[in-house]
Amino acid sequence: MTSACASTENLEPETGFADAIIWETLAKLTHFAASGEASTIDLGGLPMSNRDRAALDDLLGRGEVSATLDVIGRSEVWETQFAGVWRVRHHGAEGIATDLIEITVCPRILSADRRDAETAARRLAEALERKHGIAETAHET
Amino acid sequence: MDLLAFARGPALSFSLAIFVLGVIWRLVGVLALSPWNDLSPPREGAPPNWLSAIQAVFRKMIPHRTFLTAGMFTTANGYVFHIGLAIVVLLFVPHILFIRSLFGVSWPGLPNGVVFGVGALTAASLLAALAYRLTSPVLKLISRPNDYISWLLTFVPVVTGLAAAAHVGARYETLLALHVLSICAFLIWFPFGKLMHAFLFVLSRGATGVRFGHRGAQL
Amino acid sequence: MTAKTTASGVAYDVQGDRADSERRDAAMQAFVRDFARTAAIHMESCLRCGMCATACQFYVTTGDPKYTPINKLRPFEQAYHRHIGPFAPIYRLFGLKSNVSIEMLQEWEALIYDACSLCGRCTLACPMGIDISELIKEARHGMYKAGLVPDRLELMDRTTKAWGSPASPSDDFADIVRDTGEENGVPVNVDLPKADYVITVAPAELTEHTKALTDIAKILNKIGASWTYSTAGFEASNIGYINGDLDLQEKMTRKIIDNAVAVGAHTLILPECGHAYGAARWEASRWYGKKVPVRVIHMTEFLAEVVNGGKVKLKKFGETTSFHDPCQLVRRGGVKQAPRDVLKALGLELKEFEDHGELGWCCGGGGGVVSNVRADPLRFKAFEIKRKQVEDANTQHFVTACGQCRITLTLGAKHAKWDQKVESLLELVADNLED
Amino acid sequence: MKHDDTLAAELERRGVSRRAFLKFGSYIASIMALPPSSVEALAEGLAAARRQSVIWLSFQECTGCTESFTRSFAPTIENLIFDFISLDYHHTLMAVSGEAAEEARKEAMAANKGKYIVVVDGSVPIKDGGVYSAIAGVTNKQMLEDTLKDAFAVVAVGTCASFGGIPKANPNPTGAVAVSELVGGKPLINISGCPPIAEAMTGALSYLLSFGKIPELDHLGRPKAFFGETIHDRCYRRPFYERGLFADGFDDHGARQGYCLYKVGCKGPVTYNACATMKWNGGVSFPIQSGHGCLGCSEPNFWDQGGFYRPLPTPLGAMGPALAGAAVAGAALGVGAALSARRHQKTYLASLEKEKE
Repeated sequence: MTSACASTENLEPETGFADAIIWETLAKLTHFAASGEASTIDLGGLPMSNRDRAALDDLLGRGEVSATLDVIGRSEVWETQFAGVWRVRHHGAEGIATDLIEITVCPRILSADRRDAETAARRLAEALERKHGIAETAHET
Repeated sequence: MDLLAFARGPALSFSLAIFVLGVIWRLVGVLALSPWNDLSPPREGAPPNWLSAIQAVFRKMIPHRTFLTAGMFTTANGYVFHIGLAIVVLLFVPHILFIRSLFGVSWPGLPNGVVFGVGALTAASLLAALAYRLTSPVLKLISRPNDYISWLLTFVPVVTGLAAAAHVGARYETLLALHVLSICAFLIWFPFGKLMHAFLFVLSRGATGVRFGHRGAQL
Repeated sequence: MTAKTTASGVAYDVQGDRADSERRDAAMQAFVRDFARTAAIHMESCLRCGMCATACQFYVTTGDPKYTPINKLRPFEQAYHRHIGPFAPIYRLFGLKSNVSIEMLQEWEALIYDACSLCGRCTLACPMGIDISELIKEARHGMYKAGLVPDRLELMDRTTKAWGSPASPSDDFADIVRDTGEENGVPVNVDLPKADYVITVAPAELTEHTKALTDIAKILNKIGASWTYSTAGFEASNIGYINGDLDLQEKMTRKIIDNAVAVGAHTLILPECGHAYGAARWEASRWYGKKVPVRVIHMTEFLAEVVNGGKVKLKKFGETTSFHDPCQLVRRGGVKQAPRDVLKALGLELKEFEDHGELGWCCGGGGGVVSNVRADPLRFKAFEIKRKQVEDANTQHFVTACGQCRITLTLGAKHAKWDQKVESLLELVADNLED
Repeated sequence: MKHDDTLAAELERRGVSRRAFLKFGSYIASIMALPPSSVEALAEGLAAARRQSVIWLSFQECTGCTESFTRSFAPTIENLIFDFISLDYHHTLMAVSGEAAEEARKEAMAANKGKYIVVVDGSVPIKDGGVYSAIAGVTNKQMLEDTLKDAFAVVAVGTCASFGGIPKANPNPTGAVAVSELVGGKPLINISGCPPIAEAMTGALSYLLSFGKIPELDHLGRPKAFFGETIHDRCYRRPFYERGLFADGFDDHGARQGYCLYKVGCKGPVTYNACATMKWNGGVSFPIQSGHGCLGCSEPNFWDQGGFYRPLPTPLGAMGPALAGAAVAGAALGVGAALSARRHQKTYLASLEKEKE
């Protein structure tokens, strides 16, 4: 590897951000356990190197839940090995667009919206109608 | 960036020109005065004049012990801020780049942390020097506006430099511009005030060195 | 000649009957004339650090900041910046530096004459190497021109002009020498037309220390030298040099040099006097216009020469001594080793003061201070330093090589009711010649 | 049932859930450094907003800004914004041309009077009556003034529109000025950069849409969220700067080690932009990461700062001749002063001599 760019990649320094973020996570998690108050740490905008990010992923690990979303591009959500600590990562055109640590019961993005449910109910009814030829009104909500 | 461009551009060019003009004016103005040739025979074994002059320049770097007792603060503090200024001016990488752009020579610098530490110490030392000047009866009597102006114009670049480095007080480019402008003020004042001692000390010590060397006396 | 007081309560003497503006102008003219290259460099270089204060006996013993050496130069400095410095035309054009006022000169008279012995200790303390004492000596030229000199010094000036010496008329010189020779049983030579050595004297030798006249004669006779005293050129103390009277300085210098040349001497021996050494050894050529054709040496150098050269043998004391370094001879003259060699030859173990040699403290009487009665209180104060040094050394002898120092020290001791004898190096040698 | 023309309804019709707003909201909150608690407000605001009419005017420019803004057409989070706006006039992108295009602009202006946003890229020449750039016979200056009259807000995209940029570079032959000099009192957002970071544009527009107001701006009218900190402050090479480790060239040991580029002219310390954190091309890299110093392209007059490779602390302009001249003048003054002093001494001396006689 002789190209300047390649060697630069290799030498990306570890800045200590990962540790700092873990400390912050611990504080927020403790608070959440006591009060139930959810919070979020946004990893965007922090001048983290790829090595920092890898170190953070290593430390938090992966827990019981993981999900992939397909909403205007791909998103990944997984619970870390620490219950209540979630990673929410939205992918953009050519990389990570948003990278969050959410300390909560369940990240909001996983839950369905009732207004979407309303539309969904209508669509479901329409689907049924198409299948059975029977007009059945959806229950008013 | 406009203030910075002004500082780096016209202000710096103007003040450097004034600096050069003033320094040469003052040196030539003094050196072109008529000499008094000492025709008395030198002491037997007296060193040549040039050697006496050089010896005096170095000899005067450290005061005789007897004068140190009373002049300890002046001497020690003087050393602290002179060495501090030298380190900050000559070993801070941005300063080296500035010097390189003027003279084409450069050398390795020190890590910023070290330079900031030294800069802070220098500022403290300069404050101590001012406090001493304002409280010592001797210094109060003999000080002139020149001394206070020279002090201020030395202190301000140090402080603005530290502020710029630490990003406190204003946006970086503003602080940097103020730093450069304060140096412009320093440069403009330099030849006309006592800052000129940075050049004159060689002549002043050397002249006395020649006189004493000729007589075989110790300086 | 009148003693007056400035509005701020500073005493000063004034000579002659001239308008103040005329005095001021005369001072400025002389100031301006004096600034050659070295003086100008030094005028440019002061950092106002105050180190010189720590070197000055008048400041150290009084703690009064006005005695800070560089402060004594203020009028001189002002004249420099207004008239000579590289920015002088601008200062004058915009009136940035005012001319020196007569009041300032009056006020500075005492600082320049009473509170400076021209000892030059401040020069060694100055980190910029500014030769302050030389500048004060130059400032005296203007003060003299302005007629602002302590009356007693002016009296000596006038006496010298009239008599050729501040101590006694020239006409009496030969008699004094002969009388002393007879008194002490030493053959003396006066006014020989030709001689190898010409001996000169200072007022001390013609008043308090006449024995010195025969002491040197004894030594010269002993080595079989051809020597003489000359009425035409005997007075070496040169009050013009001290007062700032350049005309008199030139006249007195020429007198002794011309006489030595006329006598065909190869060596002119200066008396045990510090300022004589400064005036004749280092400044004579300035007035002579070329290299002085005679070797000019101090009495102490002569003693070292004969002792080190083995021309005389001395009896050994086997005792201890301390030595007061005369400023003009040692610090400003470079004659540090010679007196030490002579003391060693006398078998005197020298216990050096803590500050000695080029760092020695002045007796406090140099630069005319001892002759200027107005300065007595200040001088006695400064004497405290010397007394402490001598007491600390605690030796059997206390020797010096300058008649003026000796008088100052003796007077100081007397005033302090302190029983301390001050001995002359010349006398010790003369009294202890081995047969 | 009344036709719902909110953005939520529009996306819904295309089978996109409200998760998209939430996701987009968290994206905007992240890039604009808004508190995480504002994500829902943003999402709700956007969902409830109506499609925003945008009139895009291009003046003295190179189309780089448009390129930067529209660089990707994949259905991703970054360009969801295109679903939120109605680009009613953009002469590079629109299908129609000529009079029809100008007609479209006038129609949009009439239909959205007081509500449309004007986006400008390029500077405006005002010298000689603005003749140096005209579209359909109308000078840029005139078109800007006409369009601005009924606009809700103006967004100046790129350094040319924000500060005059390259057209304004010395000697500025066309008398180019920044949009800010011509907007009168209209709310203005400058998104500087050559080109600007697309996210900054997206963020600013989204903020405008969801909250109906202009985000917090710096003294140069730029959103603080993107222009609040210098490249240098956020640069991953900053530790090298602090430790005094620098590249002295582009192919030396320091360059290969990825040391700080300060000595080779990096303008990072005085350049306010988000390149170091947002990076370019979807977070792949940014100039410094690619081994080149920052040019300072998001700052006013960046073209005239003495050269891209000139280190920041060096003086601008040539010093040599000025200093040589000063030295000669100084020597002349010195000699003059000394001669005058000598003459002064002589005349004094003469008067002294006279006195003696």
